Parts: sequence; structure tokens; C-alpha cells
Amino acid sequence: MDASDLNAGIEALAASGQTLSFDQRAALATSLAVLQRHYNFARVVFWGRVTGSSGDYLIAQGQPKGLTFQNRRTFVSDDNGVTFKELQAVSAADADRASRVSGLFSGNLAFTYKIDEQVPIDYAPKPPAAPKAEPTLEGAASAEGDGEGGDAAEGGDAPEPTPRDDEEAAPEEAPPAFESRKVVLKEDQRLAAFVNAVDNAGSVIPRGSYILNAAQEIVKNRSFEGLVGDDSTKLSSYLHLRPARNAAKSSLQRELEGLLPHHDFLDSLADDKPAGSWTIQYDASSGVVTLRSLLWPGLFAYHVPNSSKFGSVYFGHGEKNVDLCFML
Amino acid sequence: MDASDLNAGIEALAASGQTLSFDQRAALATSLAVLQRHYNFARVVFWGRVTGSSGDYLIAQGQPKGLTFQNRRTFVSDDNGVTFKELQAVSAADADRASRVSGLFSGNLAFTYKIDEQVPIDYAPKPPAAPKAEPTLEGAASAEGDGEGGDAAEGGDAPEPTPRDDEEAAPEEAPPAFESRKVVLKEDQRLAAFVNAVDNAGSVIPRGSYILNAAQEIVKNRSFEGLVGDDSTKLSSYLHLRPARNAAKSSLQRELEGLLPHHDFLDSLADDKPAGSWTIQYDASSGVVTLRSLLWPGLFAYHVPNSSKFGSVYFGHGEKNVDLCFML
Amino acid sequence: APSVKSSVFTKAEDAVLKQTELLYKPAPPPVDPETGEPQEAPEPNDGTTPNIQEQLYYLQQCGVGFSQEESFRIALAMRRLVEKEQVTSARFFGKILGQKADYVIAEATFKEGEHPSQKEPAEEEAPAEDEGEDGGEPRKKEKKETPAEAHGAGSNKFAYFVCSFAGQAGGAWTLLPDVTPQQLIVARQLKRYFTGDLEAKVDSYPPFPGVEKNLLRAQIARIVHATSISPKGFIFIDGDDAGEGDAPDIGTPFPEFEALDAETLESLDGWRHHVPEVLQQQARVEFYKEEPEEGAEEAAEEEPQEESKPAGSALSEDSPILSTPAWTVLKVNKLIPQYPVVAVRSNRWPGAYSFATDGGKKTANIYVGWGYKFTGQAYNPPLPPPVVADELAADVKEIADPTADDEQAFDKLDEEARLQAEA
Amino acid sequence: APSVKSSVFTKAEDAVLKQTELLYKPAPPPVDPETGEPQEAPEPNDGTTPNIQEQLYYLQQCGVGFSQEESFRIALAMRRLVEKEQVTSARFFGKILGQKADYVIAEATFKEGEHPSQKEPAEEEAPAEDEGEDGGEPRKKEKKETPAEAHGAGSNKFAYFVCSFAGQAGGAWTLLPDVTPQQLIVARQLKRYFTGDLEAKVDSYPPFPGVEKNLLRAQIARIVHATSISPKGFIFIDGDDAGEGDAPDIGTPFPEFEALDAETLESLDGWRHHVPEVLQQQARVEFYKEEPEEGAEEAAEEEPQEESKPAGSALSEDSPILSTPAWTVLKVNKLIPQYPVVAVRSNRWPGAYSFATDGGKKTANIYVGWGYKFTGQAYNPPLPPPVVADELAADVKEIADPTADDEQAFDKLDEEARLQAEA
Repeated sequence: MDASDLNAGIEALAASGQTLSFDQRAALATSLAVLQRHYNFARVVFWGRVTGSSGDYLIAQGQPKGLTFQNRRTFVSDDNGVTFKELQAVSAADADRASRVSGLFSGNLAFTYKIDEQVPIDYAPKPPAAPKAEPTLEGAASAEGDGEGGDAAEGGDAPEPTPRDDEEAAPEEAPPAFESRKVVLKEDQRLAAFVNAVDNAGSVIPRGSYILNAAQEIVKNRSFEGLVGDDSTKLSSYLHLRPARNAAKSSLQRELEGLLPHHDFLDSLADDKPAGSWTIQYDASSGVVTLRSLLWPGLFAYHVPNSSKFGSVYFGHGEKNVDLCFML
Repeated sequence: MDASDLNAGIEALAASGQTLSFDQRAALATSLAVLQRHYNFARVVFWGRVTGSSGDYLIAQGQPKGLTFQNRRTFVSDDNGVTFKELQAVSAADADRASRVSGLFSGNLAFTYKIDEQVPIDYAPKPPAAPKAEPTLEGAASAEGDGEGGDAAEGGDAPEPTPRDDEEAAPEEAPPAFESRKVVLKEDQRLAAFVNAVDNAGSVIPRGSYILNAAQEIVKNRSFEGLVGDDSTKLSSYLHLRPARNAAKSSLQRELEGLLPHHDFLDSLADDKPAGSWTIQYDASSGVVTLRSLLWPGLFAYHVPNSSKFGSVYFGHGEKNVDLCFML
Repeated sequence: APSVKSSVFTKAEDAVLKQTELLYKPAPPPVDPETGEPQEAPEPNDGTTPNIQEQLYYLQQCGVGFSQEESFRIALAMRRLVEKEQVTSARFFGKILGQKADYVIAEATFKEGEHPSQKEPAEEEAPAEDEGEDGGEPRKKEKKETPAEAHGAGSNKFAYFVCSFAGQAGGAWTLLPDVTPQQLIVARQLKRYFTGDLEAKVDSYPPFPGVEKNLLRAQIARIVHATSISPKGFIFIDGDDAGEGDAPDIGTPFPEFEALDAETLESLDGWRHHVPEVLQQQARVEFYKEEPEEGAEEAAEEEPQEESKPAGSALSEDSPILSTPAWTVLKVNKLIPQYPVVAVRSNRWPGAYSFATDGGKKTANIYVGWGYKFTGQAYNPPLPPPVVADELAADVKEIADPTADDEQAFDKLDEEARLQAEA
Repeated sequence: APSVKSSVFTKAEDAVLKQTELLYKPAPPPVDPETGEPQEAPEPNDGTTPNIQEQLYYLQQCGVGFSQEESFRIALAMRRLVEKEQVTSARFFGKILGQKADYVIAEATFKEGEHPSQKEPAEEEAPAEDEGEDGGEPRKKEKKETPAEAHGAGSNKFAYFVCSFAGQAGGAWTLLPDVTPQQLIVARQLKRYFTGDLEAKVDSYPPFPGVEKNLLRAQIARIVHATSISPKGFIFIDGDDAGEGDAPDIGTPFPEFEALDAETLESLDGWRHHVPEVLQQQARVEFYKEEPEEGAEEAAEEEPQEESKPAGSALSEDSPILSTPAWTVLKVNKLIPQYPVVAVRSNRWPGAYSFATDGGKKTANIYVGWGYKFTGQAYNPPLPPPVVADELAADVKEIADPTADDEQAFDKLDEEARLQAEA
């Protein structure tokens, strides 16, 4: 949610059980303003909070200029919102590794994870000793466990998996195609990958709040007045603010469903798989429609019907719910 | 402020020292919704709180349809927002009387005030006994003082002053033109008159948030995006949402001041007399511009620059500051 | 509130009206059936609650939801509960989120003999399997089931009430049925989102003996017995043989409790379970002694027979969930250390929080979450039990079903035979 | 925050940066001037504050402002104050609103001998009129003025610090000068809005001896001595001869204080002033005995010579302001009577609030307002004193000024004379 809507948004979502403490709100009020000024962002978004077992991360994103999905930058605070530092983008390989880590985040950005990885064994002849990336890996392996030793693994992305030749690699019966290896992933990489994954799951906006202008740019609809009546409690009225994936509907189908080219250029939540991965509730006493993701528990969105108020935020444990199909 | 903006508005104005207690907020969340539904209002506004010496009044207003200054109805709650009842419009004479009552409201809607009034003596010959309105006045006079006896004075507006003939009325030297009389005013009449007086002082809106449409109707500007930059901290950027009084500026003068016909059809706060009767402050950590009336202490307005958020509310002791000229 | 009327909003506004009525309007005095005149209203029940608004304020400082308005609304609804129901006290258990509506849940202690199960004439004493809870499927009597604990004891020590503001209920409270060991045993094998409808069927494997309200009650029991914690010494636990029956209600510390220093409160050893665990096999809190140990129940396997963590054990004794520690203790308001607030959260039951401030004198537990456990691994639904091999009768000869190849071969033979016959 | 840069916003953002620095960033360790290496940071001062966040939370329940974020920000700023200044304790006095900026005000007790006035070498002991506060106009010595009270006594018992988040200060604290009787006497005759600039001139009649910070300090003294109240028995006041010096600081009840019942707290008799009034004539708290009573000061007229309401008097003894009672007591949260909160507000000093809960064990005073008194009638600025009639010299003859009629008559005579001369 927009930094300027922080309090209203947090209050609107408190009914789901998550809120920001007062010290966090007070700190964010100044630190997000500082962030915006320092980077000259057009817009700063409070992205959410990720639970860690020794402390939580607060995440913010900045947008240098008009909305694109590429140019936003992500920042993390591990001191309750007083200071933020940037999270670097992660490689696809690291993102894949991150998706295989389970359990809570540690709460320490320098923590390193050991990940078992099946790497194809390269049987091509090669010098048998000293694979090039080994020293870094060794350092990481020795540093892990105390959780403070991430410094040793510093130097950015974990190296691409490199083959190791040890005892098990010696082919006995049929030569195995893969071997198991440990690679390391730093917590900040895991976190960046997680934020990215949730962003791909999509921050949620009410239909009509963003439109496609004549130049085919996605812009905020200044005259959005909110969803009205029953529309506001239908999943199909809410869209993912991410590059569309289901947009390949035929024009006939789009016409049948009454989709408008400048409103329905994004994926609707109603098309999310599996069906039932979002819940939608309307609370009459607060006048708020709340959406909750069951696939990414902790991903919440809200909208006040007949108003331009909406926003989404993540307040969760940093894990995708892989059991969703059993739980509905 | 709009009932739907209640919490955000109250939070934005809390820095001025007044807020709603949690029980009041919780009660208003339901009771304003009930009010809206019961009267089928298009819009319900939380108007404010008036301090009384034994308890406070919460005031709300309802708007049946498009904005006019006549058709709004005013409601009062003396039970912290749980239930509301309508305040009847008051006559000009009662409004004038109300303006002469000083001191806190009692907190009891049936309380009656005795007001000394100079009425012209009618020396025309008339039947000497039983002036027609006497019984009502007698009843009211006997009921006053206990504060509960307003029932006796019921029957709506206090009667227009009627002449009394008693001892002092007998002309001795030169016949006096006026005599002093006690008239009664009920607290609910005083309150209605006060709300009206503050409404005439004007709820405050940022320039551009309401426009005059082609049909010369005042309508909310759906594409209002907020005041920008230094404009947002200038009094001249804020207007009174009331029938314009200073609009008689010549078209030359309007042109010189850069006024636009569809934006500047209302009076600006900068033209209020005496100069200095409004303060304007910007708080960077909350991002809120706050306006405070010094003439009607307790009348507050806020606006979040670059957003469509604004509102005004009264949280005060129910008195105009007649000493303003000495206090600046 | 929206100006365009629609079914959803009309329904929602009905809920608001109902809520206003239930929370704010005192019940109209009853009318004398003979004279038609209003009688004097009966005295409201004298039940008590902790200072819920204050508790939720401290939890808000710990980052756990509930806006101030909602806190007030919940405190007011709790007040109405203890005025209406014959309970001595009630605390706010928390909120379990559902797909269509959320459950707001109160934990209450009925006055002696006032629980519905105690007011019904006791029918059959001895086996007491099925305490007459509705919605349960008829159970097979093949095996002797562990009897449920009577109301007021063990896993049924407290009664739980549910209310929903959002739905048609508008703030009315519904008493949940007591829990049975059979429900607990199946609940442990499930992982489901609640629908928000108390009467919804639970379509599951293994089949759950009850409807959603029974599953809800079972999950509440699991949460309560795993996450009821308080600062060391807050609730008196007398060494070994104390059940939770010896402990005063949470909310009132043991009179001799002395404020703990910040370091103790910030350590896992400074916090104690004040409710014993549910037994793994019997799925009761108190061991059912009637039967000798031979007839171990369904889920009884490798676990040691009848031990569970007693009340009084320290949080530091709880085992981690794979790499994740069982509990996290957080200092809140670190910047103002003079008035520390400590937050404890369960990582095994995400959504279970406790706080302590004022040296531990102010403390409370709360649960706000989806109502399921974190296991650290993907859910594997239990497989159906292996089919029992029946003994074959002597004259039965087993043959393999024909395969597609067999059939094709047969068809070919058939065709050949036909061709031959035609030829 | 706005994206278009402008002078106002740049300034405001500077304030935010400053605020971040002052509140959140611990001061960088001092550098050794010789080696250039960082030295160990000095221990912060060990001053204490009440639990300000909690106090403001209860006041919020009474409808007195401060959002939770602002409460936290104030509590943090107060924390920084007692860490930095050599004070034993500080409480949050409140906020006085100004035209351009508001004053956030703390009341602090300096450690023995640590107040600036106590650290300067004592220059002239005896008359001690002008304690060297800056900004005061030089005063005429015609009459002997009542000396100001020394720091730590009477109206100068406490020190007051002011901070503003909005302005350039960004949360830094400024110590206000002590108050003098002369300032108090003039302040009583003024009614002004504060500008928000501590160094602003006060253009007034009668002339005020000082600048805005002195007027602010004087108004604070008037507010403190009129509205410092606490539940009966909370602060021990020993009958007649106890000044406020005998009372513990507000925030710590007298150890023998027992919780009061709700009715007592909801009555004006259940609340006591714990600070004596300022003397009407001397404008000090403690009577200045050196001078015999002959030389009564400026504003001394009909009031009985040297009596004022002592500490310990009940609120019920305060006289109303015309038809408005001096105080209003309100029950807060009436709907949840088990945990009552009582709010008391002064109608004489609109903006002065107190609350009590937990039987009066938790209580605080706060002021949030414009800093002027409600009199119930329009302000009449004092007239200049009557001109002293000089004795007439014997040879002066007083005649009336000619009126317009006289002049017309004279003109007519003149004209007639002219016409006659012309004729």
C-alpha cells in the first residue's frame, strides 16, 4: 500500500490479525519519507512484514517514475522500520533455490542456508582437482550454523552450481546422471526471491483503479470512484497488478465476458488457480472488503466500496501454502 | 468529514488535541450506517463534538441527495454515538438569542436558558389582561432551573416576544421604548443554532475538490488529486463550502488574481476577517496539512497534499471567540 | 457505506443493525404474560472478564491485529456474554479466520452445574462415548473408544463460545459442543481451512466425526493445550501432581507472584505452559484408567504410552519444528526500555501470541490465525489402511484378469476361428 | 509525502530527517581528539519518565488527542530528554497550540545543583529580581518588586522543556527560563494566541516583561498551579503545613494509597489539587516574608492579603465560572463498567484533562489547548492607569475648550464684525 495510506490501510486490515506496532508505524512515517527523498522516488509502497524466528523484516518498495513492473526497487528493514537497505535482485537459479527452503526466515539477513541440489554430473574429462568455485563454497559451509558468519559468503549471488568430484561420483553400476550437492543461499537472497514471488502472485487492485492509456501504459485511474454494490464483493472485480498471463483470451471470449480493453488488461483473481485460493469478505461496520490469499497466507488486500481506497500488503511467515489443494 | 473517512480524519486531526474515544468510534461505525439507511441519505457526515458540562454531544449530518446547503439534516447524540435524534431548524430570532448565551452547554438537551431580552413596548391600547402567549411562557419559566423541565416548554420554537404589561410598563417620565424580558431557549435550540453558525463559518475544502458544473451545481470533483507543493500550505487554496459571500469580485479583479470560474465560486479562507483567523501547519511526519480556526476554536480541517483526502470537523466548547482581535 | 443497495450490502447492513441491538441496546424488559405490563428486568449475570481492551492494546503493540474500535467491540461483546450466560468468567480466546466469515471465540467457565451437558439428565454413565453432540456420524462400536472427558475436566475444562460480527449473527454468541477424543484424533490428521459456517460438513479422509463446529472445537483444544503459557510463577503449579485444576484462571496471578526481570521474561525459560498437553494416544488430558493398557487406540504407535508434557514445563523444553524453533520471544518497544513489553509467539501454531508487561503481572494469550499447525513439511494425507486379507476358500481358484494384450490375442483367435469357419 | 518539491516541504522534510536523527539514531560515539579514534560513549543519564504511551492511551479513551504514533513519538522524545539532560525525572506536561507551530512540553526535575541557574556563580543574592533570563525588558526599579522564587521552589519547582516536531527543531528540547512574579502578574491580564516562535516579541498592554518563551512559561505556571490534580490520597498531603514539597512526584502514588471506588473517583470530592495556587498578589507560591505587608504589589486590591488555595483542597471547593462549573467529571467506557476510566476536565482552563483508572492507581494530568483561560465573559483589555493629577500652579487658569457651537458662534461674531467693518 502507498506509504501515504499506511495507517488507513493497516487499520483496514487489522481485522485479519496482523498490524504494525506503534513504534513501527512511527518509525515508518519518517523512514519512508527519508527513503523517498533519498532516491527521489515518485512513490514509496509499504510492502509488508515477513516473520523471522529472531525478528521480523519490514519491506518497502520504491518506484522511480510511472508504473512498470521492472523498475521498482525493494528495501528491507531489520530494525522495526528505522532504517532500510536495498535488496539486490536475485538470479533465477537462486530464486529456484529459495523456493525450496522451508521453515521460518531466521531474522538475520546474513544467515546462510545449505541447500541440497541435484546437479548433472559432467563426465567430460577435466582436471580432477580444484574446481574453481570451491573456496567460496568452503567458506560459506564453514561459516554457516552460527548464523552470524554470512560475511564469509559475501560477494553476492551464490555461484552457479559447479560439479564436485568426490567418492560418490565414481560410477559403479550405471553412471548416475545427477549428484547431490550443497549450495548456499543467503537470507537476503531468499527474502528478495520471496518478495519477487509474492509480487508475481500479484498485488491486488480493484478493477478500474488502473487503466491502460492510449500509449499502452498502465496508469492510475484518477477518476476511479470505487467498486459499487455487489461488484465489490466479487473476485472477478479484482485484478493482479502484474504482467498479464491469462490475457490470451480470444476476443470473442472477452466480448462474451464483457471485458473492456482498457480495464481488463490484467488477470482477474477469479481466474487464479486453484479456484478458492482467495477469500473475500465484506464487513459492514467498517465498510471494508477484505481479500485474503490462501495460497500465500498473509497476502491481504482491501477496498472500501464507493471510494478510491484500496491497497494490499503481505504480513506473513514467508511461505507459500503448498497444501492448499487439501485444505479447501 | 464523511462517515467513511471518520477514522482517517480523526487520526489526522488528533495532533490538535481532540479525538474520539474508542467506544465513540465503535458506536459511530454502526449508528451512522443505521442513520444513512434509515433516512436513505446519499452521504452521512460526522460533523463533530460539542463539549457540555455534564456530557458531550456528537453531531452528524445527512444529505438526501446532491449537495445543496439547504437540504442537509442535523442529528445529535447524547449517548456517545449510540443513538441519534434530529435537531429541528431554529428561527432567526432563536438563533440570535442563542448567540447571546455564553458558558458551556449543559449536556442536557432539555435544559432551558433564561435570556434577558429588550423588547419594544407596545403602547397601543389593548385588552389589559391575559396576553395570548403568557401561559406557555409561565410554564417555561416555572420549569426552568431544574434543567429537566424542558418538556413544559415543548411545542417548538419559543414564541415571538409578546408584550407584557406590568408595573414597570407604566410610563412615568418619558415612556421607555424597550422593556427587559426573560425568554427561554432550550439547549437543543441553542445547539442547532450553534451548528448552523459554524456551518455558515464554513466547512473547509481544498480548492478544486468541488467544482461548479455546467448546470451551476456544486459537485465533488471526481478527479481531484489534491493540492500540490506550496499551494497546499496557503490559506488561499482552501475554500468555504457555503454560499459565497465575497464572490462579488469584479471580473477584472478575478482575472488579476487568477481565479477560475469553476473552481473559485466559493470564498477563500484568505479573505476571512479578521486576517489571521485561520492557522495552517504542515506536519512532515504525518504528511498532513492542518487548518485551525481561531475565531471558532475547535473548528479543524485537514488535507493530505497530493491526495484526495480532506475533511473538517468541529471539536470544541460551543463558543465563538469574541476576543480574537486582542489575541493575535 | 455504499449507497447502491445490493443483496450483499443489505445482508451486511442487517448484521450492523443486529449488532447495534445486541451490543448497545439493553434487552427490553420482559412483559408480564398476564397483565401485559413490563416486568422488572432480571439482574444480568455477574460474570467477569479480564480487561480485554487493555490486553488487545498491548497485543497491538506486539503487532497483533485488532484496531481500537474492534477491540472495543470485542470487549463489549464479551461483556454481553458474561451478562447473559451463566458463567463465572470468560476470556477472549481469539479469532480463527474462515473463508467466508471469521470466528470470534471466547473461553468461559460455566457456573457449577450450569453447562447444558450438566443440566440434561445424565442418561448412560458407563461408556459415555458419545456425549450427545449433534452432527457426529454414528460410530461403529467395534472397538471400545476412549470416553470423552466430562464438561469441566481436561480438554473440556472450559466452554467455548463463537460469535461473528460479519455474518447474520451480528455479534450473538453460540456455545460450541464439547470435544471427544475421536474428534481430536481425526483433527490431528487433517489440514483444512474453515469455511466460516458452523454447520458445514467436513468432507475428509479419515472421516471426521462431526461438522465444522466440532472440528473448530477440536482445533481450539489443540491450540489451547499447546499454547497456553504464562510467565514463570504467574500461575501456581505445584510440582509434579498438579493438573491445571490447581491453577487459578489466567488473568489473575498467584498472589505471591513477584514481578520478573526483563531478562527472565525475554528468555524461553521465563515462560511456562500452564495447561498440560493432550495425551498423544488417548487424546484426553487425564489418562483414562478403567481399561488396562492393552487396548491402545487408533493412532497409538511408537509414542511412549501415557506421558505428555505436564503443566509447568518451560517453553525451552519444547522441540523445534525441523529447523524452526518452537517459540520466538521478541522485545517490543526496544527504544523505550523502561517499560518493556515482551511478545512470545508460537511457531508451531502460527497465530498464537502472548505478551507480558509490568514484570509479567499483565499477560494474556491470544490466537488469531487460520487454525492449523505448522509442520515444516508438505501435508501428506493419511493413506487408507491396508485391505485385510480374507482367507481364501479351498475351492476358489484365483486367476489373473485378462490384459489388453490377452484380449487382443483372444480377439485375434476369435477372428481367426471366424475366418476359418467362413472359409 | 508530496512529490513536488517546494520550500515548505523541503523545510518540513528537513525536520523529518532531523527527527529521525534525534529520536532513532544514537549519538555517534565521541572521537578522541588526539588519536582520532572513537571513544566509549558516555553513559546516558538515568532519568525516568512515567509510562507515557500508556497514559496517552488512556487519555485517548477519554477523547483527548494523540494518535498512537504520536504517543510513541512523544514517549521516545521524552526518553531522549531524560537520557540527555541531568534530570531525575520528567513527565509529559502536554501541548500548547500555536499559530505557526505547537509546543510539546515536558516537566522535569533537575538533579540537585544541575539547573543552569544553580550552576552559574551566584552573583547578587539579596533582591534577586532578574534571574538573568534573557529577553526580559530592563525593569524600572521604582518599586521594590517581589523576588522570583529560586529554581526548585514554588512556581519554579520544576523545569519545563519545549520541543516541536513540526518546525526546524525536529524534536530537540529547549529549556524554558524560570518564571518571575512580574511575568505572572502581566500574563494574568493578557489573552493571546502563541505564535509558535519562542523568541517572538510580545506586543501587549500592559507591557510584558519578556518574550514569548517567558509568556509560555508563565502560562504553564498558571495552568500547573490551577489544574494539577490527583485522586484523593494519591499524593500524601499532611494537613495544613504541607507545601507541595512534601508530595512525591505525580506518577508514584503514596505507598499507602488504596484504590478508590468508582463513585469516589466520579465525584469532585474524590479529586484533590496537589499543588497550591499561586498567590494572587505576590504571584509567588511561597509568601515572601522579608518585607512587611505594607508594600503590596501592582495588582493587589480587594483580595485577602496572602491566602491561596493550598495543596490538598478538593475540586468541589473550586468556584464556578459564572454559570459553568469549574470541573466536569465524565465516566468513560460506561458500557463496560468493570474497568472504569474516569476523565476530569477543567472548564476554567479548557484543555486540562486528568484521568484515573485502576481505582485511581493510574492517573495523569495533561494539557492540550491554546493556553488561555475561560472567563465566561468577553475579554476587556486593562485600561491605562488614570493620569495622576498634578497640583495646579496658582497662576494657571483653566478654561473649557471651545465647542463647535462656540466656534460657530465665534465665527458668526467674527463675520458680523467683518460685515460691520465692511459696511
